[in-house]
Amino acid sequence: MLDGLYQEIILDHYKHPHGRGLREQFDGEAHHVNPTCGDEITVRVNADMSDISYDGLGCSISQASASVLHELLEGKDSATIAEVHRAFVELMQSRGAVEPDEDVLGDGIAFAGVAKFPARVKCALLPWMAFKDAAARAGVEVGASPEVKA
Amino acid sequence: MLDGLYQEIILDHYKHPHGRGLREQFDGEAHHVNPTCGDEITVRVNADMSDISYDGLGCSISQASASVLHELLEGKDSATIAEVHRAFVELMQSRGAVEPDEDVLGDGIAFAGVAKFPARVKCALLPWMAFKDAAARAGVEVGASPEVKA
Amino acid sequence: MSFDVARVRKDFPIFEREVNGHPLVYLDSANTSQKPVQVLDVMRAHQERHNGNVSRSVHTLGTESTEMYEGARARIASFIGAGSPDEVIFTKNSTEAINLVAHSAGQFLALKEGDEIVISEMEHHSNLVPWQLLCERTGATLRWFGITDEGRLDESQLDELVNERTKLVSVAHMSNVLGTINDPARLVERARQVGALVMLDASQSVPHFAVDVRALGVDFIAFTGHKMLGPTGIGVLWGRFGLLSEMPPFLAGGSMIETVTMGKTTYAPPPARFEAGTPPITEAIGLGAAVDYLTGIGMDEIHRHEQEITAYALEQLAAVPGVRIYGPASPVSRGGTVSFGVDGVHPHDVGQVLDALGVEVRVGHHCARPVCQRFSVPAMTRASFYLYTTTEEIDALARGLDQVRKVFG
Amino acid sequence: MSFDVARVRKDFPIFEREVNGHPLVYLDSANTSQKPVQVLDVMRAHQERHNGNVSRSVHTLGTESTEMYEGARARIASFIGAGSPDEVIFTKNSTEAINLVAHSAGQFLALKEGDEIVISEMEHHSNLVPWQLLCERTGATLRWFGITDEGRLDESQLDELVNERTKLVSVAHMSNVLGTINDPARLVERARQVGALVMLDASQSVPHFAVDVRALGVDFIAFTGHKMLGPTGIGVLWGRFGLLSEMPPFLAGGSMIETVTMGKTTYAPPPARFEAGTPPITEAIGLGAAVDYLTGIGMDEIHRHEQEITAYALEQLAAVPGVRIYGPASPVSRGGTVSFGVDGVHPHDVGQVLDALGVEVRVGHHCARPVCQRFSVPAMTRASFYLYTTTEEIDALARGLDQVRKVFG
Ligand SMILES: Cc1ncc(COP(=O)(O)O)c(C=O)c1O
Ligand SMILES: Cc1ncc(COP(=O)(O)O)c(C=O)c1O
Repeated sequence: MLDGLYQEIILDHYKHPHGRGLREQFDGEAHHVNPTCGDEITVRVNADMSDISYDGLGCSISQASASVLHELLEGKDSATIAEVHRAFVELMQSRGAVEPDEDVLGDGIAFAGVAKFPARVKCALLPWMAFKDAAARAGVEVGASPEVKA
Repeated sequence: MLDGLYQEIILDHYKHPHGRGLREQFDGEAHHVNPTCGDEITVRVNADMSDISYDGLGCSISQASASVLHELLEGKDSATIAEVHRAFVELMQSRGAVEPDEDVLGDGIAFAGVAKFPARVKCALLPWMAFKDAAARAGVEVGASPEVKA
Repeated sequence: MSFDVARVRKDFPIFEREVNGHPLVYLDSANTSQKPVQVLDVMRAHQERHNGNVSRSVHTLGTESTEMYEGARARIASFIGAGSPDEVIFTKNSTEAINLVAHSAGQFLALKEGDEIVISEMEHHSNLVPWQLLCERTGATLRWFGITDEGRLDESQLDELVNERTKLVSVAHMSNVLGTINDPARLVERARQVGALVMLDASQSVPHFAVDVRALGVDFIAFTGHKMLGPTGIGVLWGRFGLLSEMPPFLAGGSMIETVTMGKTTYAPPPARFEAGTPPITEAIGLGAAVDYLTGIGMDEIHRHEQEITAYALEQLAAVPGVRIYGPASPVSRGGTVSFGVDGVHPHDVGQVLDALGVEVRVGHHCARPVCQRFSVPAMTRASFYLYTTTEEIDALARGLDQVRKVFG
Repeated sequence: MSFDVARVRKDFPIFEREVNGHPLVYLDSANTSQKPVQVLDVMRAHQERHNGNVSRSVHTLGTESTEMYEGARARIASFIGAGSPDEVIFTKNSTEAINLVAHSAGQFLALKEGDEIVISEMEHHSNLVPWQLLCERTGATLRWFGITDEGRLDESQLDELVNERTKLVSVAHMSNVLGTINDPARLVERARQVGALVMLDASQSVPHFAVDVRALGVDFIAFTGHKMLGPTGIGVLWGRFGLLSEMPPFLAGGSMIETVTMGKTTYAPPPARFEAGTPPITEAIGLGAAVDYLTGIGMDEIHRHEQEITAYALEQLAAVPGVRIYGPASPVSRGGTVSFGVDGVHPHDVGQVLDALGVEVRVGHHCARPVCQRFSVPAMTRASFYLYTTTEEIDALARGLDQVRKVFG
């Protein structure tokens, strides 16, 4: 039961996060909080997405999700970013009904199991929603993802 | 079932009330309202209880009760008034467990059946509570009757 | 399948009981409705198998409870045609929903002396006293529509009553005393011209006929679970999301916050912002089940049935000597709530004699004292119907009134 | 008869179910408690046989319902040692009860700039945010007691904190995070010296040990039905009658009035003044049944059992490597609520692994974010106990924590 949630890939990203730590040069920043559990994340981006940095406090799912986001989106063009972002949000809101595409989501496919745990979906989405806001503040629209409830 | 409530005596007092109509000379007056049904009564008394007058809008029980009150208390000395008042209130709050004393309560014994209808007890008591307040305002303490809830 | 009142009644366990030796004739649904076994079973299942607090835990019971609670919200939202479940706020009853608006929208509108709130003379106290208090707090003025002799909302002064000083209009969608159904169309149009908000007290309408908040074009509606086959302890405020998201919180506490420090708190978006503390979880789930039940039968079927019963009741009552009906005399634009007087007999006494025969009607001012004053009576007797009411029950009422006249003749 | 936890558990249908293939181990009673069949049966009987609205009708169903509702009020009053049932006001939860005081007593005290309200850092958001808002509305200042490193209320600054500017003090009787039980004696004494009112948030105390409002000497307490074997949707405000009878209404509407005209309303005496609209009738009756059940077992028995379980849990948790307990380390003056951290593992993950083993604990800030900040953590894991908790369940928790350390080792 737990295996579906805590995939090795997720635990790896949690224990060895990619690109963690805020950098001083950025065009947009967003700070998001999960009001039920108190988890927090700050995401900073450059307008050209050459740099995505983040820091936060949170559970394995939200931390691993931030690490995967960094890996998938940093340095990508805006079409790719929009596609990946949409695919990840869709996967998380699917309740397990969507088969993830590894070509698009890479390590993100490990989160397919999380979609079956409604209480954890918001953990996984926290960095992605913060990223979207940070990007918007840097002048980049990531696309109209469906509304996510806290 | 209804017979217990609507005794002939009560219907008689309702149809032919004693002493009804407000008089201009009085030492104390009180206006009481039953908030659930909107019934109202005004009672006026002289300090020596030689005159008790009243007027109001209400159901058969409250109107008959006012008529009986008038009959039982007008012109009585304060000890008698206190005794009758106490006996009537006690009867009404007895839920039918008290055997009324005709020597004290006269026609008031017809209200024994009302005590078994919790929703109507406050109808029967409305004039008695208004009387107590009016008497207090005329300087006569009728005694510490138990609190009555609207 | 066509509407079958006998089949419907089988779902309501209370109809098996007797009152004072007579079969129960329940004609007090405008006060509170009876509850079908389908609603009670869903509530019991929640309490016995899935009970956990909502939106606060990752554990299985909490997750199940949250899904049932949020599922109920979603079904109630679609029942009233809301744009999104986030527009549905759970309260404990209609009264709290209206008070919420009186406080929160009152603050949002920054009311002050010179501003006006408009209600009507046919309001339930719950859609009257909160506005009186709001006016006391802010210095705004309370104004109201009158009632015509036929028991209709008197809109003849509409343009004068609703003017550029008006900030909010709140009226009953259906009167709980007169049975009148108010069409808010002209009122809404006028309110839009002057920029006022419109609230409908839908406590008596949502239970009885299809209500679509978007078609109505209003800003808020309030209704209450116990009048629509649901449990006590649950009500709903629906509001336009754009408006709700601008409004400050009313009750404060757990679950309505975004982040809290001792010095400063920020608030969650609606609906959470307006649901402080542990909500009536089982009760919301019960109301969801009630909505499923009503939808299963069909609100149009229910309305048609009630129209038939009402027409029959108006006829039967008109035939009883000494009976005077308050409110519209025909079933057009009126619901299944009929208030009346019996010449020379106080409503308390009418109700008492009827109860002795197992016929349960309400007597008094029905929490709408100004309506009684409008018709110069201290109290009225009211018979009110629902999907389970039969013509035989109306006959029992009419027979009971004969008995009333006999006792007090 | 002595306390028998196995017998008690038989009354709770939910313990028959499994969670994720394991027997349910419910360690989240501080969040919401489970409900015995005795409570559910009384509620069902009310809904199926006696359902009618209260205090509004002369009919038999209404009278029966009113007697059950008022009977519950009377039994709850004697459960907490109230002077009279009229001191017991039904609300929908603790949160509403506290908001009621923040609005109504706030208005009664005519708060203004310079006045002070005192709370503590260990408050649930429901006993914090309403006072923040009251201070915002009135210009009064919010001040608070700190928490010692042991998780106790820091009363060292009592005389400075509670001073002649203080108008009201409101603190938790028992912390929902740390488990600390606060003795209000010194605080009450000091408050009396300066003429301040005292409210206790008894949400976590009334369910777990005998509380006597007169012995405590406070002015108000709030508690909530769903944490004490009762249903959701019901809470209680207790207040001294003399005070309640001076206070203005909060929510307004049906049933709280004396007489109403369009221009002016007068209000009923307490408790009706504070119970606008149709109250949570079935829920109040359910809470009455819960109080009967608790009384039947005995609050002292329950407290003794919880003390044993708590001592055992503190021992077992202290023995798990990497576990840090927040709050008093011994069972003295603390209740059966134990919050802790597991080194290097986020509470969300602790809770998730435990849930997979059927062990239901709460994780997060527990609606008391300042407590987490005080101990410099974003969240905690909390296990909380009740009369039905067994030592075997504590063992399951300890085993679960070994599993947590394995997954995240
Ligand atoms: C100490 C304390 N106060 C207040 C509350 C609020 O209770 P409710 O959510 O039932 O209003 C709770 C529980 O949530 C609590 O533990
Ligand atoms: C028209 C109307 N508005 C408001 C209410 C108040 O509903 P509740 O008592 O459930 O708050 C009622 C019923 O009592 C009503 O009939």
